[in-house]
Amino acid sequence: MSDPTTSPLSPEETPGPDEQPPAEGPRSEEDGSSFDVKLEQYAGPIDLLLDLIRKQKINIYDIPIAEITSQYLDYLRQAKELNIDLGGEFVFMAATLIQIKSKMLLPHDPTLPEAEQEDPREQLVQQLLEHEKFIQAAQMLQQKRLVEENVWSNPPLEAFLDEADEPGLAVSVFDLVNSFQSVLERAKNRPRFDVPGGDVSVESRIEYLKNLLRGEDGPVVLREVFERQPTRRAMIATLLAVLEMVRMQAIILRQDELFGEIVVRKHKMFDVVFSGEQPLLAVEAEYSE
Amino acid sequence: MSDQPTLPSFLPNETERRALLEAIVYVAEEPLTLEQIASGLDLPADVVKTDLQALMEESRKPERGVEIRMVANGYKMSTKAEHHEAVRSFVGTLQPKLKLSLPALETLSVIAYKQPATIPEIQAIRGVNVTGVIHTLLSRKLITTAGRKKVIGKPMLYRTTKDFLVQFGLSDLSELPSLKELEEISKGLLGEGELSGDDEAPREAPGEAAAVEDAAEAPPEEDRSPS
Amino acid sequence: MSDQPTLPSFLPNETERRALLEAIVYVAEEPLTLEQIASGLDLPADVVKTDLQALMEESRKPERGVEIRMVANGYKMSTKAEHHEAVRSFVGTLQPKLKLSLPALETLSVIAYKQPATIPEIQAIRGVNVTGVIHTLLSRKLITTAGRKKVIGKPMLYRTTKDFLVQFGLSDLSELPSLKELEEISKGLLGEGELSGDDEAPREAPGEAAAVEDAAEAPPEEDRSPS
Repeated sequence: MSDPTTSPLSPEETPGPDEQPPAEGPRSEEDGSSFDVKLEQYAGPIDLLLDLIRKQKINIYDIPIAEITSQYLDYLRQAKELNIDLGGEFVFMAATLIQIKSKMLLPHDPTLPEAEQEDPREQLVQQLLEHEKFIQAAQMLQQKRLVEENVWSNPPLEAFLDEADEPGLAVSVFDLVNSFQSVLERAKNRPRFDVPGGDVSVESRIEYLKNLLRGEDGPVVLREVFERQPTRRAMIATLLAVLEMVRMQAIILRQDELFGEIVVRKHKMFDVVFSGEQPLLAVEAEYSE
Repeated sequence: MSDQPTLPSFLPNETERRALLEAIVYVAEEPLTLEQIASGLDLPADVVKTDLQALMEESRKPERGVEIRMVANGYKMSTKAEHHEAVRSFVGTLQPKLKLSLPALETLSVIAYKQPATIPEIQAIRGVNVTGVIHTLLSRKLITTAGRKKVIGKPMLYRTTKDFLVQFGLSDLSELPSLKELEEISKGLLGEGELSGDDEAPREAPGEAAAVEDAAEAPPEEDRSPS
Repeated sequence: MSDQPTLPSFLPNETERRALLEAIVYVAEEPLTLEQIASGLDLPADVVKTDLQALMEESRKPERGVEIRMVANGYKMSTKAEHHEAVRSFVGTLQPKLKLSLPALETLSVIAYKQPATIPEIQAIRGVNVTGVIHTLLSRKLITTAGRKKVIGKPMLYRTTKDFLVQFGLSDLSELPSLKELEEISKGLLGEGELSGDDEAPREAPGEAAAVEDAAEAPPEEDRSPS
């Protein structure tokens, strides 16, 4: 518990309402707070604050708010110089810190006894502690998970199931709404593929094959897929798309006999590969001239 | 004493060796041959053979339900023949998880969100024939008929059932996430995901303090433009 | 003698019972609860429980490589973590288990302790946008929706799933340290030990999710989030 009036800051340094981060450079002369913030990535502003507190072994119940604020702003400035995109939450926290810092400069209410004086830092401290609890919880979960990653089960259940049991995906509400969304998306995109000589980028062909195979449990004859392409360009793009999807482990090619039909079917990773938009974006970037 | 081949340091004694062998035979999909095991563990074949022999004998005891046997010249774990019937009937008592093929799931999702809906309406969205799938869903009591639509041809309407709610753990249909909610959640995926980055949603640069208010409304990263 | 429940004829004694139990746990893909086993085999639950206890103890011995454990309130067979290196070289066909990022783990732990929880509540604690992580957790089936909170906007509630327990090897939520314990750890790490604010309300243990009605614990920044 420190007395807020002992703050080393003089009133002139009180930040104004639309204060930019203080103009002095990272190496602040005055309070010698040359603490070097390594430019680590933080998930959020609270993680950054906790890291500052931890590294300097600061007692969370007595945070030197002026010092921490300037270190915090330093971090923001360095991030900006390095073009690291921090979120709005970081800016919001900066404002909060500056506000606390200025509140610390206000004189005590003389009508209140010492014990009832409000510490402007109180709420921040509670927030930091609340967050820290879940960092601890997460680390504990991670340990549990590490153990679990190292054990294996191999249940031979299938041998005991009735033949009649249909295979399929175990589904949840999330699968339901997710699949509705993809149905709608496909409906929206459908006409695009009928335009002859239209969109023949590799990316669009991957999208086409993805949609073609998604509703298909069995194998599809590759030749027929090619035959459906309206132009040579589209065929070439489709071939590249097939190769790309093999590489992505989204599909498997199979040829049962020499010179036989090549069939394409979903890899077991199909849904995983297409669960995000990343692969397509990456492919698009690679192939676009 | 001294003419023993050097054993890997993680395998100091027989107890550990046997535990390890049991784990390996358990985990392997196919019968493992003596050579596979010995070379995989970098252990002398005769040592492994003796250990496996002991494990097999041990597992044959009547109080054990899982045994290690020689199958096709390899070692394999399995239940004992005398328990097969009991195991099979036990497995039959287990409530199977709701499993659906992808076409069935998609059709069900369309009905869940568009109900009551007719087959032509569902087909218009799915883009494929759905009559077969409708029958599956009807027979699994996930959907039911809901009268006829008052348009030409009077097509049947379909809606989801109470069983549907139970299976998906919903107390009523309003508990289904809306598409808008799903979109909000998937938007964040562009910045996250185990495929590339490790962080949360895309955000504005610091300094744009004015943007704090609508941080959550930030537009998603460039949509994939149709080229 | 005669007041015994009729045991199935194929199960005359303890030895055979234990063998059968081992076979069943071996075969099942999901952790089997005591109730599932007892009712599936038509045996008294206490008898089954004692038998399983004995099997678990037996399987923990160092000479065994496959053990029976309590996971997600059920009995499950798996290899032991100490054999992972050797086992891994024999399970090349098995898919490696997906990793979770630390932000995902933190969000997951907030949900585990505060469930059922809404996204704004989670964000208030995490201090960052969590929608992307929520998507990841939903698609990995570690969390699921749990109805809607009865406040303005009717936001979706989220809770952890059985898969969560399975994937983290937890027998149930109470196996997690209480929030109180976590708080002590945090205070020890960050403070010099002394508590300043004593207005700290005792928090619920994980799983005791009575808090749906009160948002009192959410810090006030909540109202900066739009919508």
